[in-house]
Amino acid sequence: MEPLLNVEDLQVSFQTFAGEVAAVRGVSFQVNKGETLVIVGESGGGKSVSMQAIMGILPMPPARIKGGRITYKGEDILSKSDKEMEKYRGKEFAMIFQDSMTSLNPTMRVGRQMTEGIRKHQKVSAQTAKEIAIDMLRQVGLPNPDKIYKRYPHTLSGGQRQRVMIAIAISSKPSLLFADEPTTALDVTMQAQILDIMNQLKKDTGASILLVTHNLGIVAEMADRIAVIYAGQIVETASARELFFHPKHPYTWGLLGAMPGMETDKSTELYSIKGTPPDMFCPPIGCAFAPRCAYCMEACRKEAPEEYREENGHSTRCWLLDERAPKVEAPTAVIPKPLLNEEEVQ
Amino acid sequence: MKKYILRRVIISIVTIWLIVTISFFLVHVLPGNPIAVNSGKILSTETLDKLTEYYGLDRPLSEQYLIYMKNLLHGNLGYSYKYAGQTVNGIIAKTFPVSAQLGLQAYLISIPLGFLFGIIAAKRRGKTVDYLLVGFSALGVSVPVFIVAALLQLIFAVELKWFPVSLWKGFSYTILPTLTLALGSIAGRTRSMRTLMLEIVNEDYVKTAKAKGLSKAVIVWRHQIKNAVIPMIPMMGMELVGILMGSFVVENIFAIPGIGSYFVTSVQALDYTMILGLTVFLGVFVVIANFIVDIIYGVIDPRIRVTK
Amino acid sequence: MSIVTKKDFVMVRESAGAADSIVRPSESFVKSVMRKMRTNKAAVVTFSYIILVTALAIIAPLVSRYEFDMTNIMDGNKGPSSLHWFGTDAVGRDMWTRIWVGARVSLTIGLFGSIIPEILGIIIGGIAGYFGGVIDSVTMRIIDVGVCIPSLVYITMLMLFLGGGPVTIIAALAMVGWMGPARNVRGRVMQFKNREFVLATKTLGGSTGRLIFKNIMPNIMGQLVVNITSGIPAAIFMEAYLSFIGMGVQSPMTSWGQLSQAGAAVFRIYPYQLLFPGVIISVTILMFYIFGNCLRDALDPKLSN
Amino acid sequence: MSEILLDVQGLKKDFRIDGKHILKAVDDVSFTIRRGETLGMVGESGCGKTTVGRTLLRIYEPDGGKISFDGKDISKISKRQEKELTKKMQMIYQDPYASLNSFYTVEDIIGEGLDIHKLYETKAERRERIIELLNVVGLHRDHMNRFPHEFSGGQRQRIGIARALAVNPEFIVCDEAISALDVSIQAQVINMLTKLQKDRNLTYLFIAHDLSMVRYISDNIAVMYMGKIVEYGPTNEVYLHPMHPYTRGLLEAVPVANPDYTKIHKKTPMIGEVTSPINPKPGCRFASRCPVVMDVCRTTDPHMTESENGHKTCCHKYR
Repeated sequence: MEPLLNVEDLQVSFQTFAGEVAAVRGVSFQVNKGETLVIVGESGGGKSVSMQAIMGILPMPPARIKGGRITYKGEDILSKSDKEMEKYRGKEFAMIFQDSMTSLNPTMRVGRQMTEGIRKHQKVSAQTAKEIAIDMLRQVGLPNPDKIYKRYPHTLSGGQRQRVMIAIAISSKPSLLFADEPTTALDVTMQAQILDIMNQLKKDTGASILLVTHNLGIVAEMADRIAVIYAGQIVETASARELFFHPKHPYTWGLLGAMPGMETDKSTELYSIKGTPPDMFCPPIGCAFAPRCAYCMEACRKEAPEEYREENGHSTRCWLLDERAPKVEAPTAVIPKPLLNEEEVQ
Repeated sequence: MKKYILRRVIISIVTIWLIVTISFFLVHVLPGNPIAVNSGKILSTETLDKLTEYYGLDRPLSEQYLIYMKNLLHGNLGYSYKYAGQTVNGIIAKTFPVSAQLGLQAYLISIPLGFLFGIIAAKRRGKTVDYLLVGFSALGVSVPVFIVAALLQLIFAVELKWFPVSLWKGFSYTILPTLTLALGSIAGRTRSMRTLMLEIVNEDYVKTAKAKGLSKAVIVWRHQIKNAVIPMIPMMGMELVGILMGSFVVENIFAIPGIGSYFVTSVQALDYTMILGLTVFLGVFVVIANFIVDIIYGVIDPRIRVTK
Repeated sequence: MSIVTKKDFVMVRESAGAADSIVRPSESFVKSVMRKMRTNKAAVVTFSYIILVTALAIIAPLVSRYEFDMTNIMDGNKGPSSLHWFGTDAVGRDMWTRIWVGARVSLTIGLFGSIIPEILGIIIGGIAGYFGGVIDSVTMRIIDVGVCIPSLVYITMLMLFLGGGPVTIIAALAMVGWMGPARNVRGRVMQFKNREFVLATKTLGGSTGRLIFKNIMPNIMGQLVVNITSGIPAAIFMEAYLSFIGMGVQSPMTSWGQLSQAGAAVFRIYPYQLLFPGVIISVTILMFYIFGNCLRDALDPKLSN
Repeated sequence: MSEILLDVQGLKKDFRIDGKHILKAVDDVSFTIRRGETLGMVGESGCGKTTVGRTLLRIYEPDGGKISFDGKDISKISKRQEKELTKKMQMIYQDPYASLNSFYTVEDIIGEGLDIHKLYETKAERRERIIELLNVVGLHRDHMNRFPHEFSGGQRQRIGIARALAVNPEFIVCDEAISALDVSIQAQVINMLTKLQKDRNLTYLFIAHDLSMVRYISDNIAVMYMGKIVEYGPTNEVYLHPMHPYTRGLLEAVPVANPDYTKIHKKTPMIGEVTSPINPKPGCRFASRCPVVMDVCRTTDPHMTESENGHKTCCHKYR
């Protein structure tokens, strides 16, 4: 089956005063219909940039798409003009941003910010657009939607604003919803509410979600499939259970280990990755993770590893999977225990 | 909002009172008998005494101040020392319409042009048009108004003879002075608008608008321009002061019988009541204009309405 | 073809701290600003111009054959020549000498007319912002009202009271000009005094002096330097304006504004008498203006990298 | 059990807003920390946890209550005593970008505490101390002359730790010290903090909103809601047997990094949102969001009740 969105070898760089920075260095992934793909990684990993490149909302310049192919429903969207893309943005795919404070226009009422997209894509009257908008506000769980409709963004709380962002995004029933760290700016209880709404919407509309986050808890709660990104490259992709229970890449181990489980206490040291992510002005030769990797080999410093694919769709970019490499097991402490067996999952 | 307006009203009233008081006392503690200075003739002691009594200058300063304030509340600014028999009110009534026309014309040209140039420069950033407009605005804010006036006169009046060199006898006489006066504020506005527009392009809400699939033109109009114009509203009061000050020079050079040229001649002639009267009048005018600008700003920017 | 061979698959002993190494060269903020300014052509050109004008203002009158106030009626209104490079005025004074003497006055007014109000603003705004409370509210109310009084009023009154002249102009500029910087500095100080690095010094037991001068001030210095730089052309402009309407520097003392006023009166007959001072004022203001912009860009952390 | 190092009773801190509203940021908060232990303080933004930390370190003057440190009352002390106290009580800040002065070199940032308290005789000694501190936090002496903006977030946070350690404190407030860091870096910093605690017998007040890290590092936990502690007790007690409905909701809201967990536990997110405690009405502050609210909750303030093994909660359900 053709995936809904297919990204192949996407490369994005930024022109800066100090030279060119390669922010995304050959990212490939697919999003299938009705599934949630979560891209997980740390800041500066290139996850937001990839997403904005697909949406076509990267400011260019300074950004430049240097290569790659993006197809949506089989159509090459990178080669489309900005004008043609307007029909996709907001209609086919929509986006929820991280910071709802700055992402809403401060001098425009919530209602207007909603209806302008609705009227553009659904060609309806002002009155109908208003009805749709208020209905959307109700769907995202805002009390008194007709009052919120008339308010300005700064009079709303953070949680309310993020709901408005979601309402705007889903107002034209997109098939693919991008969410860029949608709950990072929120408190845990509010985060739980927002994630709940997103899952509910996915169920109701059958939309696919491409979610970017750094929080592995959110990954576990939302993901059908997961892509781990590091220094502008996807280093590991697998289905959610496969990735959590059988991780292959040392970076993934590090991410998993960094979250203390229920049982760990102070006497056992947390599994951590030493050092800091590479300076993207001069990424290291070879594997970008090598300088921080506890299992670094000569090979890792010489050349970037290929992707090793498995039958079940698990693919990993690491020399450790090479047949010539010594066999290394993931440290047991980092891997969460499955709570269900295969049949129960079905 | 009510509180915001009330606050502005109080500030404006205090300001006006301060302007009047400061000006009054500074003028009245100046050394020398203003009548002697102003008449230009050598007067007999008797006449001088009579005139001093006539103008009330023999009374204590505090009493003079009270009288002045009382007159002021009735809108009476007193008599000129220099132009015998003429009231300051009379001179303002005669000259202000001229200045108002000149200022208004300059204002009406500079607002749309400034915004337009700023938007064009920002949209064509790094292109030739941008460089030209940036160069123009840099020059516009650097070249003093009297040089601009002299150049325009030399080129369009003396050499090309398209417009009259000076005086104020009809619409064609107004064109060069209006242009001179407008140039500085067009340049300043172009610059601010360009900067603001370029800042706003990087705002997240512009990305949101783009993500909604809105067309470029809609994003620029609906999301960028309004947000760029709002912070420029409070500057309009400042600009008014700039135009006012520019008009002193321009009216002088083009020999226009406006309030500015009277002000300059009064200063040069040390006509104290005139200076005081005109200063108070212009000061109050600016304060009221600023008050109106503030209220407009409060109405247009929703963030002010709530926070203040 | 891969360059990796079998023998490359051995674990490497980690070198301590390699993961924490920093590849970029070290550079302080001040150094990086200097580097940006040095590599910016516009900044270099404008700065050279400013140095040149300042040098001429100091040297030219000293080495000139003429005194700036030496009249010679026989030589009145002569155009530029090898004897008088910029010609002479109506009473035969040498324009070249007068322009550079005028430059001394104008540049001095520019410099002090910009620095003094800024310093007043730092002191007043700094105190109001740091200590807050009643001091702050009182200061802010004064400024609220003060900025509403058009500068025109202060300046006219002060000129009448003290008489025209460089000192008066600077005094007038200081009277009007401190309020904007004070408000600005107050805002910055209030913003910085609750920044975590200032709190950190406070929790280390640092004195108020240390907090203000070592922590807060360096952080707002950049902005102040930019303000002063952009204040200089504004002050020069103001001098030219005041002298032009007869409220500024009075003859025989001279300044660029005074020269322009004299030139404007006769410019249809002797255009050079307005041209020389006019061009030099305009170019100088433009150069300061561009230099100020370069400086602001260099100091803007958003534009680095 | 070791002695009590910090004893806070009835701490209050109000802020005035617009001159007439009172924000009761910290309202009658009491807790104790024993030497060498960690108290984790959790709650959502605006609950007053940062204010508690800042009031302890005299960034804010307390409006009421008593703070005893090492047996001495420190709520009312002179400026000089306050300065002495800064050697014993330190803070690690949240934002690794805002917490270091960008005009200082790393050497001067770490050395600032040494300078203030004159903790060295010669320049060479100062240098030595700084190099030693850099080593403690895993940085190299070559880093000494660099400026903060050249470091990554995690490295900056370690510089902040070194700065706090410079004066040899006994007690450190970690104010959201890891919240702004990337996941992998958080673990680094946490490991460093636990190691330092062991080596130097440090006492921590660990303020955070990330419940999993707090659980890992803390011996006791205090849960704050709108300026009050609503639940307080030994970490495992609180996590395994939460009593207050807010604590339960909070714990349930934390996403668990195990994809099977969500499939088993169907959760119902807590409704509503946190508001600031401005002019609070009488009654329990959680009443409007509480799933098990009773009539009494809306009228009367609940009191702290203690059950066995030091587990306390402030809820009418447990009277």
